[in-house]
Amino acid sequence: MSELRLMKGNEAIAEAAIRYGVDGYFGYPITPQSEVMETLMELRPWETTGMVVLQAESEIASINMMYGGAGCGKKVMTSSSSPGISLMQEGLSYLAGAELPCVVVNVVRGGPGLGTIQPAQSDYSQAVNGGGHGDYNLIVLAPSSVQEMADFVELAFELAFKYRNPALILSDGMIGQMMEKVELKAQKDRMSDQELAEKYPWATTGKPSSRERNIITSVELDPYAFERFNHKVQAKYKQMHKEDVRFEQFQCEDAEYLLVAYGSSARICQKSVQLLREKGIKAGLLRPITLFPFPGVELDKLAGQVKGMLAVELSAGQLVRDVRLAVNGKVPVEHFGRMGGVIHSPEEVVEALEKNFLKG
Amino acid sequence: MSELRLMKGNEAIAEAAIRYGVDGYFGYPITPQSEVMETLMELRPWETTGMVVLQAESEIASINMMYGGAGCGKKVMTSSSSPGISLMQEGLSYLAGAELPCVVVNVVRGGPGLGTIQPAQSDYSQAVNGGGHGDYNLIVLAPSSVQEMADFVELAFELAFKYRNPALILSDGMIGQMMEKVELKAQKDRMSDQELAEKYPWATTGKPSSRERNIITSVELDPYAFERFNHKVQAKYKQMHKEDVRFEQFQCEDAEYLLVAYGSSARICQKSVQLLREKGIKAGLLRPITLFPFPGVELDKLAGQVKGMLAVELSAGQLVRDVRLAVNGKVPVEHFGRMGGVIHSPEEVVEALEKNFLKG
Amino acid sequence: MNEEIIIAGFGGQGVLSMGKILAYSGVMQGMEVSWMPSYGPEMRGGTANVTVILSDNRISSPILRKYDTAIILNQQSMDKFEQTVKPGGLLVYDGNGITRHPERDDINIYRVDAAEEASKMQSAKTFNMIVLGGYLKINPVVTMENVMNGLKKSLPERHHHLLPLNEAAIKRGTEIVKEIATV
Amino acid sequence: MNEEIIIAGFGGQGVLSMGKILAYSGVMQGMEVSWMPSYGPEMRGGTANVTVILSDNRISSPILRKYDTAIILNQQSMDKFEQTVKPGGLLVYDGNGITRHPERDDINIYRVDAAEEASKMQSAKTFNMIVLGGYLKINPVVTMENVMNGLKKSLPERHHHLLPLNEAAIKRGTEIVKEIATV
Amino acid sequence: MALEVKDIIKPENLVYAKTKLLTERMMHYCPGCTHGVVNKLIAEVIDELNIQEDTIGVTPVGCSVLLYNYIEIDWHEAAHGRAPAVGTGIKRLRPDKYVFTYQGDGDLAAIGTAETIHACNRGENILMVFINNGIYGMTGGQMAPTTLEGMKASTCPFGRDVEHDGRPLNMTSIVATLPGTCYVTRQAAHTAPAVRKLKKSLRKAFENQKNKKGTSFIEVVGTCSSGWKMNPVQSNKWMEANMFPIYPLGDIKDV
Amino acid sequence: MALEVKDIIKPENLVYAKTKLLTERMMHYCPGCTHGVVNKLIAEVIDELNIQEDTIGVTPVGCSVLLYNYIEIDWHEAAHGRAPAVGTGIKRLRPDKYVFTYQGDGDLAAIGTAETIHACNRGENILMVFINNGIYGMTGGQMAPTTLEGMKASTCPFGRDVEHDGRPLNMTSIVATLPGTCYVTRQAAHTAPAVRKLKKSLRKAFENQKNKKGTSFIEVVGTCSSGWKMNPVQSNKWMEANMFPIYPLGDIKDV
Amino acid sequence: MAKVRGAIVVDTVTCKGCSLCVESCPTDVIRLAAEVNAKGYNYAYMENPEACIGCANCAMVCPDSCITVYKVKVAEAV
Amino acid sequence: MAKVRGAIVVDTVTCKGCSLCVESCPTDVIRLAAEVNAKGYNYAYMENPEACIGCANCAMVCPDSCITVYKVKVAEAV
Ligand SMILES: Cc1ncc(C[n+]2csc(CCOP(=O)(O)OP(=O)(O)O)c2C)c(N)n1
Ligand SMILES: Cc1ncc(C[n+]2csc(CCOP(=O)(O)OP(=O)(O)O)c2C)c(N)n1
Ligand code: SF4
Ligand code: SF4
Ligand code: SF4
Ligand code: SF4
Ligand code: SF4
Ligand code: SF4
Ligand SMILES: [Mg+2]
Ligand SMILES: [Mg+2]
Repeated sequence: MSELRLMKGNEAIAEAAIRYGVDGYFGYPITPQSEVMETLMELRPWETTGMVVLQAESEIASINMMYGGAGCGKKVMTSSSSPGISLMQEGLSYLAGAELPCVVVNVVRGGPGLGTIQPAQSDYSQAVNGGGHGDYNLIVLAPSSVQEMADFVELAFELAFKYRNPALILSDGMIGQMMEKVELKAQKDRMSDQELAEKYPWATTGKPSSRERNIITSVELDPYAFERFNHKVQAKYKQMHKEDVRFEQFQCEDAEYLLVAYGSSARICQKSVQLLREKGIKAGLLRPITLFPFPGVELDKLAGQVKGMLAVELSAGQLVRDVRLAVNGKVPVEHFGRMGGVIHSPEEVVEALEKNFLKG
Repeated sequence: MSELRLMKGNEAIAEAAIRYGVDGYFGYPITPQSEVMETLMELRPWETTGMVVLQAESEIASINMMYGGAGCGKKVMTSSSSPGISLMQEGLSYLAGAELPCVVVNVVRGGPGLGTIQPAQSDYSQAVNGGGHGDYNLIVLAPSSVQEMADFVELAFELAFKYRNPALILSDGMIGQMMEKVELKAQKDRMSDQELAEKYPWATTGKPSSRERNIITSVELDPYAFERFNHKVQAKYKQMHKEDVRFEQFQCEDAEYLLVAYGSSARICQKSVQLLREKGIKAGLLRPITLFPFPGVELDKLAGQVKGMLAVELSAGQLVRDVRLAVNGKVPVEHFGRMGGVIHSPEEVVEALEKNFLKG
Repeated sequence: MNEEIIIAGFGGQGVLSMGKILAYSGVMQGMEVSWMPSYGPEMRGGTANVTVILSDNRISSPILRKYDTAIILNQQSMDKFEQTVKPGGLLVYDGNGITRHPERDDINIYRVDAAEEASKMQSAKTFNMIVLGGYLKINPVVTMENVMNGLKKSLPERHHHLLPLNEAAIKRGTEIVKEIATV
Repeated sequence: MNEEIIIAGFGGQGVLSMGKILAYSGVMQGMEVSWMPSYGPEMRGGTANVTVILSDNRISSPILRKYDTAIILNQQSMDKFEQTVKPGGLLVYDGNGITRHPERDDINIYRVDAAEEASKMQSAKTFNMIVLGGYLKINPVVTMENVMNGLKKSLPERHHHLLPLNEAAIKRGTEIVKEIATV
Repeated sequence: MALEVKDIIKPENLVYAKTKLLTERMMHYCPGCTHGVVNKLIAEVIDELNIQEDTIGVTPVGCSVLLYNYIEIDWHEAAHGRAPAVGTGIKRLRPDKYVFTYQGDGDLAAIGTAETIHACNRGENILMVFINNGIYGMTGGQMAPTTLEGMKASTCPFGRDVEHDGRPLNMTSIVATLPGTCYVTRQAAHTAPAVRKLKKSLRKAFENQKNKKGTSFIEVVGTCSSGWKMNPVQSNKWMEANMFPIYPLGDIKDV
Repeated sequence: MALEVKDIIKPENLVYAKTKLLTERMMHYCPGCTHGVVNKLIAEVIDELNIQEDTIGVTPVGCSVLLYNYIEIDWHEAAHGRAPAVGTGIKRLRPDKYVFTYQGDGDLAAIGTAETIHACNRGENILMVFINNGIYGMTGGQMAPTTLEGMKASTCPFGRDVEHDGRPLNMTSIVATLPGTCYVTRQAAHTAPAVRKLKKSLRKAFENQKNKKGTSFIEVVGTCSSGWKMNPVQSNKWMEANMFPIYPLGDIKDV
Repeated sequence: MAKVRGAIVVDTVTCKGCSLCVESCPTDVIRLAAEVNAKGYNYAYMENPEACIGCANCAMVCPDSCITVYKVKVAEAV
Repeated sequence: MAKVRGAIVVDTVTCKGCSLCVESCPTDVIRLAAEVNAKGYNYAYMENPEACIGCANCAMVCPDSCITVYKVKVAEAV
């Protein structure tokens, strides 16, 4: 039975995780996401669904506990914020290298360094293009509301297991800390160990005589074999781009100018589109929901229609690179962003668009 | 007095560091770069130049020891390989956030995960676009010979101190492990503490009554102040792009097709250019030496001249993104790369170019 | 309907929960709502604030720089937020500890001396509900019925016996709020 | 001049240092050189190999798939590298422990039984120098003078008293190398 | 005739004033926080030893992250848990300086465990100050490695369950076993006598550093009234009753 | 008349053979490496306890990284130093399985210090096997935290200088002080009696796990002939003479 | 016989009203004010100034270094 | 009184010639061969087969599990 509640994005993630039947959560406190673990500890799911919740000694321990749980075929997740996610980069590369599904939440704050605890979107490149070493990508989902914080837990796990690849929910301090109403789904059962063994034949369950031993590993010392592995992984990414790109369009049908923004920035841009339309400027918004796989094809289509695109993000310019790569010079792509925890207003976006495309 | 020697790239780095007057090295063993620290320990520079060499308990400890040393205005460096560099991402973000100059060497091996210890170039995106959290960049230099391994130690420090920004030397297992002849420069003196205090007024030296206290930090809780900081950092990056882009051109004058490659891959491509020219195909090679700042302007110029570009790298396609962004659709940019520790032959590059641009 | 409110005061004055009750009341009334607190260690300093938006439409940014209404509960917050009220907007404040009263002449200013009243009622915890009552009197964005529903939803079950006390405090607030200036 | 050589055998046979001496000899002769070892824990398995390139021109890749010359010192390396010699190229091997001798008929094959000779000379350490002598006899890419200079450069000072012994070993290699097949 | 207060308050009668090494900046800590007391004592000791120009401090990530705003010396703000590594980097390159780190229990005993142990094991010639308030103050009161059995925190709202989370970790007794440490002590800062003792320990630690004796390690058992959800006075009482039995005060090692 | 060898070599006379839990894969270790012996013993114990289907192992980064190629059970290969965290993740989610980690001294006592201490402190109900050969074998013989004073390694080619690098770190005695460990022992594997004892310890550790007693921690003092630059026989002698005094064999804790 | 008299000055702007000084005073000199300062804290003040012996206990435990202490020796008033 | 006779079989393909078995044998049964196997190792073999008592010490210490041990009780040849 679903339920309507007012809650923080961070709380919604925790509630949704329990209801979806997540098996384990490992985490370490950091602002602005500590409510995820706090909510779980308050709700004590180990007494109801059997979900394990453990406070690890660090983010590095968290991500490696994830590696243990995920290798067993369990649905495991962690959450952190920017500096903590940086510490997980080796672990994420290992998870990708061992083809393990799992979900990591980054409630982004402003960097670099210890920086600020206010919202930012400056971890886009890390999330999307390569924080850790080696040729791999995470599946990256960008929620823009508390409802999506809840909903994307399920979506992230579904994609992670479909592709045997870690998924990252790229949120930020605004979405994590704000309360909105959210409809929580009904409780699902966790998967039994038996069902798991059938559905995920790669998982370590203890080796029965009926199968070869399962080995969760990312080592391959033979370069040719390792290159084959890499090709296989790249093929997965191709498939993702075919089958699992998600985005939302807002007033794009007749748009002459396109805002491209995700997450919290996209919420604000929606208002900017309204304001622009009130001024008689035909603006639209494309909001990538999957940042990887990126909706490049869609943007390329829109490039044939619009006169210019403005990538709006709470950073110095990271998303804008993917937008430019997608349209490959077909239309001018400009960037607008605030940094350091400052949130742009809808009006600033309007101004930026006008300045870039309509004046001089 | 300079000296001609036959040595490994890793050894050359160590020798050059001592001769340039580096103050401290902190590191943790990992193949294929352990010779850097081993050479230093063998040479015992603490008895000659006074350089400190310490084996840390981990890469995380290394990068944070760097943070300590660099904050004192000292010339400190570390080296590692891919998984170890992933562990340094938080620390690198802090170093960038505290505007500390230092030099990190990544002798790249194939990933993701533990992967292989054979050479690869699959950490390009991590190095150039954002391994750690927040809007920052490293200065990235890509040596393609043992000589450059030695020479870029100095160059990296000069740039790092010019901009008060960490610099990364992006090498790989091939350059690190191979021996070539190398001309080592004469020994320089290390900077005295007094000279240091004058030249680097930001460094912690113990607070004399003559100045305000120096604080090495990356925290700024006020978003507007932190945004100003971020703008300042972005301005440095702009300046780098104006003043410190470095690249090498090889037979580009009349080139109709351009190979773009760095480091070990660029060596191989040089041979490919010869082979292509022997076949009557006017090929050239642009080798970025600074990967950040990237020689995008130069590529854009060449885009007006050539019919196509092929980015050649030991990865699934990372450098190619920067090439595409630079030419912004003016010419087709294709990618060729081997992965997992496999090194492409010059002939394979020739084939790839022909296949992409000359057949069908 | 679109009402953008900042509530600001000392930590411990119940700023955040007041905002939450208001937001929940909005939910009960079928509105879109957002509640966005100041967060992190700057709260150590002893101040807290929360932005609440109640709207008939999807809400874009929950973080704002200008507000329709500011509910201000100490001097620091007065200094910080008085200028952020939109012209023609509303400022409600508690006079306790205020050394510099609001000076704007382009907004509506009301005062509700809830601290005084709470100590009279011998129930410091009802302070924020008195303020809420005062605000709702001036700007009844939600019905009292929905406020009570919202209150119920945002209080844990074990505190439901306090509902009558809170209701009384809200009522009291509607009674003691006084106009200082209107435009 | 461009000579691309693979030297392969057991770890402990001095494969890497033989390559280094050859490369240093090239440096002494003013050539461009590269030396690229197999590295990492696969060496645990007990095999080692090194690619040496001597050239008049700048060297592109130090890692190759085909070689002008293969110097092969055990059966495993024979299995792995025999087919990598370019047609018309050279294969030099030590017969000790070889169970399957080279079979190619499009390359030049020489044998230098250095292990046997070293044990005769009662100096196992000179094994690799004997092999080197054998190779240089067939393909004198560097002069003996430069080899000795290279040897000096690559040995630490404290081992310089071994130079005469090594020189003798190289000489011995030039004497005992025998042709098996030529094209 | 009774002396008037204004007659007592004269410069010549001054017996205690805020040390000049403390800046004018008002500390951001909650009322009654132990950090404030220890920050002040460090400033006093540096002042008294007259080593201001020769001291470099390292702050952690934790409530004391901004400690650098309060004492008039040079500072490094280290990443969470890494202060011992940062301190090592500083000291190795500036062995002529006094170097100290200042860390909370989350910082030093959770994420920074490896750095703590290895700096102490190498015997880095520095002072490490360890504020054990049994909780993650800065992030809002989560369980720390040192949180007591049954003690409530936001990530153990029903009290620390040792079956689930293990028992409180005693880092100080671990580092005392390491040959690199020369002086390991556990102190408090809640009463005047405790403050006097702690100050003595701090002075001794700086002197050890002068004498190149190795790592000095001072744990201060403290309170976090915000995290503990008690007022400062209650917190001190609770600390005496509950923390001291598990973390008994006194010198553990002094060589 | 003397019995012929071929008359003895008959199935009915078999007293010792490679356990069927070991795969056909030839081990990649250098001749005489302790890893080989311990790998085998673990296989034997799992076989004898008949828990193959219920055991999940965790290999480290170190020479034993490929241990998963040798024993016929399910495996996770962990990142360098993180095996205790990986083991925690497995055990918490599969408390019905036997979980053990296997780590070298670089892995467990350097980069993995925090994970080791916290898994033991939480009392994770797992077995941790710790191969202390005093060196980083896999990467070519660098100094480890456990390298002895004066002992040579590629990053201390003139011998470990305790002034510079600190004294050898005794992780086993540290974890023995933690309340989460139930069984802590130090063993060797160089002689038949040592092997027998070690096997007993391993068996006991798995039984502890069955009885949910907490963390069992078994250090095996071993050799690395490649890193030490001695042959295997010399290595064993050197180990007895030099390692055993610093890392004395025997049970340290058994509750 | 000489008696000791002390006095303290509390910086009421920075005082956070934590009461630790109140607790630490051996002679019960200090109280918290009913009024709050600009930060909203009930600051400390000398309620029984005559009792102060200038021992500085209060100042020593004050986390915010708000207390300055003065002390004089006076002839005992017989 | 029964005497014990043993015998071992060494897998000479996988033997790495480490000599640990040689050292561990109480009755000095084992030696390393002069020849090497395909991996280049001087493998172990029974040099004094009569002396073997089947104690399995050699097998126990063998890192590469190359040794299989057999044992019989035989009547003492008086
Ligand atoms: C890598 C990283 N992880 C987590 C955090 C969040 N964080 C900040 S302070 C802190 C712990 C503070 O507790 P403690 O060290 O005990 O200091 P206290 O605030 O109690 O003085 C944490 C987890 C961070 N800033 N960086
Ligand atoms: C993050 C990271 N750092 C460093 C390494 C390199 N590395 C591989 S194994 C190893 C240490 C091996 O030593 P030990 O743990 O003692 O195991 P041994 O080989 O001696 O059995 C190191 C440093 C790595 N793979 N990953
Ligand atoms: S949260 Fe706790 S530790 Fe932090 S300042 Fe407040 S009382 Fe002190
Ligand atoms: S290097 Fe050392 S630890 Fe590694 S396999 Fe060889 S002997 Fe064993
Ligand atoms: S101890 Fe200091 S801050 Fe606390 S009440 Fe007394 S004077 Fe005020
Ligand atoms: S100086 Fe001593 S007696 Fe006077 S107020 Fe302070 S604590 Fe009390
Ligand atoms: S112990 Fe095993 S590997 Fe070593 S020599 Fe004996 S049989 Fe061979
Ligand atoms: S079984 Fe015993 S006696 Fe026989 S060879 Fe082995 S160790 Fe020697
Ligand atoms: Mg704490
Ligand atoms: Mg080891």
